[in-house]
Amino acid sequence: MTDTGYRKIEILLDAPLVPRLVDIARQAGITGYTIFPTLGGAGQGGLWSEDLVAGADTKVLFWTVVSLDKAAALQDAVEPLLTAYGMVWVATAADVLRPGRF
Amino acid sequence: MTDTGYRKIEILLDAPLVPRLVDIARQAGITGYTIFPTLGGAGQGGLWSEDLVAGADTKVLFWTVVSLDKAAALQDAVEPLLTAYGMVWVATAADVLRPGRF
Amino acid sequence: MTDTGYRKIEILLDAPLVPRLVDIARQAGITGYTIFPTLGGAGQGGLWSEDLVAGADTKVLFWTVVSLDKAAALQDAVEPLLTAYGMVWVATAADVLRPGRF
Amino acid sequence: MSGMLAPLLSPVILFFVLGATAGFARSDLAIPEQIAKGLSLYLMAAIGLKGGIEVAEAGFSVDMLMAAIAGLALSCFLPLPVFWMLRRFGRLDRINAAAVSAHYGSVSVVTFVAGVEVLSSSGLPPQGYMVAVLALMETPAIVVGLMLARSGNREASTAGAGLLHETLLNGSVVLLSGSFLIGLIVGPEGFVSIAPVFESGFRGVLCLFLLDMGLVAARRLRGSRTLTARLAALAILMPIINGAIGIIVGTAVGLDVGTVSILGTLAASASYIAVPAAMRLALPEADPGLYLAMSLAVTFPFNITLGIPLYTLMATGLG
Amino acid sequence: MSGMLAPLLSPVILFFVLGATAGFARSDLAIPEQIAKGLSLYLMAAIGLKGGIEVAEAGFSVDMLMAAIAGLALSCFLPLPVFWMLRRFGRLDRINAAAVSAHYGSVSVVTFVAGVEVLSSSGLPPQGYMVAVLALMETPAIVVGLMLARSGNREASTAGAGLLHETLLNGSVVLLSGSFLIGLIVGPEGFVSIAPVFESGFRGVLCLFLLDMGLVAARRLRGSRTLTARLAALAILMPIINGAIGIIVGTAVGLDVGTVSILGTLAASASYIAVPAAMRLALPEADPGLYLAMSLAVTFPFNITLGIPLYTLMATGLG
Amino acid sequence: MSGMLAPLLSPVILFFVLGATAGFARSDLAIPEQIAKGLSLYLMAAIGLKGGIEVAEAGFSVDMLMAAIAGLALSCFLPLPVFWMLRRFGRLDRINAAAVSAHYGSVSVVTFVAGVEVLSSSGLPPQGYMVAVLALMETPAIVVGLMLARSGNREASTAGAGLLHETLLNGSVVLLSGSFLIGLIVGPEGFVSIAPVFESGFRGVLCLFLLDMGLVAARRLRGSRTLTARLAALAILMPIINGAIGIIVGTAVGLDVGTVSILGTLAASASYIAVPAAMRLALPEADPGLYLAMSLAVTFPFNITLGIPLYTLMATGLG
Ligand SMILES: Nc1ncnc2c1ncn2[C@@H]1O[C@H](COP(=O)(O)O)[C@@H](O)[C@H]1O
Ligand SMILES: Nc1ncnc2c1ncn2[C@@H]1O[C@H](COP(=O)(O)O)[C@@H](O)[C@H]1O
Ligand SMILES: Nc1ncnc2c1ncn2[C@@H]1O[C@H](COP(=O)(O)O)[C@@H](O)[C@H]1O
Ligand code: NA
Ligand code: NA
Ligand code: NA
Repeated sequence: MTDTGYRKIEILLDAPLVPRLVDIARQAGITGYTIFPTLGGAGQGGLWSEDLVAGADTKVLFWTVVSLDKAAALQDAVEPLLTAYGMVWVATAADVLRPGRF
Repeated sequence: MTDTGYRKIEILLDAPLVPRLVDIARQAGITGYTIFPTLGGAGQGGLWSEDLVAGADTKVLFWTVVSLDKAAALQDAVEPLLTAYGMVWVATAADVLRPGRF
Repeated sequence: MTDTGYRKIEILLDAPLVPRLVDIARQAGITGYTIFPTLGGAGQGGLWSEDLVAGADTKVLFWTVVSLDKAAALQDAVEPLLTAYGMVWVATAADVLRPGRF
Repeated sequence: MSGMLAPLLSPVILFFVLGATAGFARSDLAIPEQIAKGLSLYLMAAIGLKGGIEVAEAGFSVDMLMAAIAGLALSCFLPLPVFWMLRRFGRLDRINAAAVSAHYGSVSVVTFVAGVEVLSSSGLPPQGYMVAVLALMETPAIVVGLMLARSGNREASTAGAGLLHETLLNGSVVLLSGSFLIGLIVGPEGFVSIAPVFESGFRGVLCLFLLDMGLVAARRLRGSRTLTARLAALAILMPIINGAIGIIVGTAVGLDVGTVSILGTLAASASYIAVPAAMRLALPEADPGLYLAMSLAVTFPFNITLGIPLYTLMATGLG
Repeated sequence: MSGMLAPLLSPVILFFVLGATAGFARSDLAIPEQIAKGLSLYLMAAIGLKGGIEVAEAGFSVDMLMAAIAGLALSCFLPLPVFWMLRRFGRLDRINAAAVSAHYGSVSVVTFVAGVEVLSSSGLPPQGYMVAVLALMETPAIVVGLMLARSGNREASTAGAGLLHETLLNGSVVLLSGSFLIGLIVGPEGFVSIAPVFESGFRGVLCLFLLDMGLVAARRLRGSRTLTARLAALAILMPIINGAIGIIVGTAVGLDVGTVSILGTLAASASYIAVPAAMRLALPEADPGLYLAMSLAVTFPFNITLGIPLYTLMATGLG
Repeated sequence: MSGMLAPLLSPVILFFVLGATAGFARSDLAIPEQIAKGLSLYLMAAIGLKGGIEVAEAGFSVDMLMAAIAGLALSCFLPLPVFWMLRRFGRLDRINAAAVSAHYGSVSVVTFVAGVEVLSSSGLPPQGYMVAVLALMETPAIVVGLMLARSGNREASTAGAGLLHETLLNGSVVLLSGSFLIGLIVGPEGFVSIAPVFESGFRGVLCLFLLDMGLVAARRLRGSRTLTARLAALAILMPIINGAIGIIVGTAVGLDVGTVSILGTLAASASYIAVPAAMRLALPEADPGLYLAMSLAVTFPFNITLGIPLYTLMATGLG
């Protein structure tokens, strides 16, 4: 797999923070993304699982496929917030089709 | 990570189109796949989010782990349809266990 | 993408087996993970789709980002169980931020 | 006409207005997707049962046959003028015009339910067999729409047998007809023990469902990028024309005023569940954002508020 | 026997048939998973409450103790003949035979509910305490099944303490027994204010739930790859044998005909919720596709339609 | 006081206890998330409607205005002593203290509902307009909490206009006020046809919802890593103090005993839906595990069981 210059970036974050992240992504030139649900997990903050009552700490996955330069711009914008927002960031080299779109 | 010759292919598409994609994948020799739900997203077609009423433009993720040759066959079959079907295609190099299965 | 020494490991497995896998992961030094829901899929065991009644063969995705050594430890622990438990294992090279955490 | 508009202040419609208002104001109020799906299945089972029981009581009749034929004919032919208007005034290409016309030839279950509520509370209850007519009217327009898409264009994608199967065994058709049959079999006595759920609960559940429909319609309207002013105007004009045609046909075949009104309402209504899914499969090149915005975000709210009283008025005038 | 079969035309069973038909015809009708889960929780809370209130009214009795002992004994010993039949006629290996036998020793809540409905409408209402017996019968067979899996095979995987905890505090056991206790505490007066939900709504909700069960059973049957004709036949034969044993035991300890019938139904029924989850954990080598197909796709539909009338007939004959 | 504690044996509270017990025992009993969300939307629509209809019957009054002013004032000022206690005795940093104080200034809808149930069954039904007061009290404390976070700390993150919009158009505020308005418009006659769902069904649904609340509260308490003994004690002390303040204010402005009791209950209650979401957005540095554990896992169970009878007793003593 030659690096085609695209990245799939996955950011796990609390549901109420999604609009904030979408704004940040837009400023980094990213307009395409998809949100995935989760069922639960564990980390330093202990175990959690979906509960209705308080959606405040329900996690979702922000999933976006972008070119290298947008990936770098997003990383720069998101990095300072990672700890305060308790987000998990993962980037993977990805092959895309119709590359102009991303 | 040496390229072990496997790909994880993720295709985001509208839920009603899944049976069609499954057929295409079968013709490319792919019989194992998993479907994941999504919560919403944005792209050139604007923002969307799950709504019950019309599942017609609800997106799901078709997720399959395959050998390189099957990946190529799937890409050839899917590429001409990407635009008409509004799909997003992402392929990543992946390590698997029990490689004979894929 | 230079290999930064991290892996994103995704394991597809039956929901009732998750606590077992979490135990195994903990013994491999992994405490952070997230669980994602699925909608259905197909494999050698035929087609399946979520049904309420019996959650016994509902699949979920165990998703964890770890350093190379933890990835190896998890692989060693999980490999002998893969067939009996009917799990699918995928590992991808991944870039992370705040690497100390993983 | 003020009497006709009284239903606008019924809780059912007010919940729709509340949902639409919240949606426009970008409130984060949202009905969970599976709940909404569950409510809509409940509504279909309930109206199916109700229709079946009414027919079990009233027996079969020539009227019933006439209504079925009228409904089938409307579903087959209404797409044609709609297609023409969309091409000519709406400036849509062939594929999109065909996809939209299939929606307007088919019907909306919730519009039907709202219509029955309004008519019953105005003393004009339609016949129970209209549930069966509703089920009959869901699918023919899909086939006609596909034929329109293909006419003069051999390349338009086709789904063939798979689509036919999917359309005929569509969940809402199966549930409506199945519950109708169950109602027919068990009759009024068999219904007693399940009436607390399927009868007493009906209007309350409808309130919650329409709350969600208001939210969804408003979000669709706000989020649509391809809905032009012309198309929005057509999404109000077309139901009026289709409604009028339905009322004329219904009156011509000799149905009573309440039944004619609901036949008009069915003709005027546009599908936003079964047909979009079928079109996404059969005509993937067509824009789902467009046909959903027209049927769900414009025509549905229009019918539910002003349309139904209007069709009732027309039917009363003709009848 | 025609009177016995009359319940087959009740709306509850007809909705099951509708679901099964739609599932076989590959309709896309589907009840959202969480809704179905919600309905099943509701049904368990409702029958728990009902049983508790009936015991609060009737008081404790020797019969109750006898029924509990009979139920426990059945749950412990029924897996043994089942295991033997599966090994011998079903040609299953030890692990799979053990897993399946745990299912048949345990019980199905929905079969119980359907049985109570049928018996009550036939004038043979079982005692309220049978809800507690139902809860008692859910788990012992799991332990017996695991012992069968291990006998002669030291390597079979084991789950140990975790499994015991998981099994005893299984959601359905907790909800059934908890609601039963609440019913006991609040009694008939405390129940009045919640009766519209837990009593009047019961049969209607059961209809919707059985619609889903029909869909799921049909899909399981269609999708199964390991269900042989022999195993399918056993999945009908074993409930008949188990039912007969249950009825003999119940009659022997002196229970009334309605209560004996439901004890037979419990013995005949096979778990498809609690036990599959426990087996997946404790015996991951066993094939879930197989035990779910047998219990859910063959035995459950058989019991719900022909089985219950048959057990009632047997109990009446003996009683 | 034994009469006051009688409601502890109502089915509603017993289901909460069942849920909490199951949660502590690590049972896998769980209400699907979307079902729980659906139940909570139903409860809000139902109490909104009920309040609106009661006001439609009783008409507007000076009392209503006084209660509104009292509620607003409580929501604005209660965060101040709470903040001080959390800083001083709870040893929390500024940001976390501010976030928690916003929760205690705001209100819990389910605590309100449980309070109304208890008071009505004790012959002290509060006025219908208290639903509107409830909606008024949801949001001001959020703004006050943010001001506390910023005071002396320019760096605390801010959300600005977005947050204000999000807070005012928060789903529960919109649904409560919207249903209240619908109740006002349709009045008692318009309510008849939807009463089976929104009135008869109310207590039963509340049982199921509190079952889930018990499960969630127990899991939160078990899973919390940052809840110290001091903070847990404050999570019981603060509602008592806030409740007493609310009762004094309510009595001072001349409300009746039932209405004073519910005002005290509102003052004592802490938000666990709207405020956590707002705080996660506006003060992401604050620990959601902490504020949810305090409000949901300690204060809520305390209020629902011992708190409400206590506030009623205080109000009766003063009144
Ligand atoms: N290494 C990891 N891999 C996958 N998910 C993680 C990882 N670490 C944390 N998470 C997820 O992020 C959430 C918050 O993590 P933490 O901030 O460490 O409590 C956890 O509950 C998990 O869902
Ligand atoms: N770059 C991207 N990364 C992730 N998801 C995307 C991306 N672009 C589009 N999508 C998803 O695909 C859907 C349709 O995209 P579009 O056809 O551009 O409107 C969007 O609503 C997103 O859910
Ligand atoms: N190659 C694959 N890619 C993605 N998912 C797979 C693959 N193979 C199997 N699966 C998933 O794993 C489940 C069990 O597979 P199997 O054990 O082959 O029946 C299937 O139902 C799929 O959801
Ligand atoms: Na129409
Ligand atoms: Na049994
Ligand atoms: Na408060």
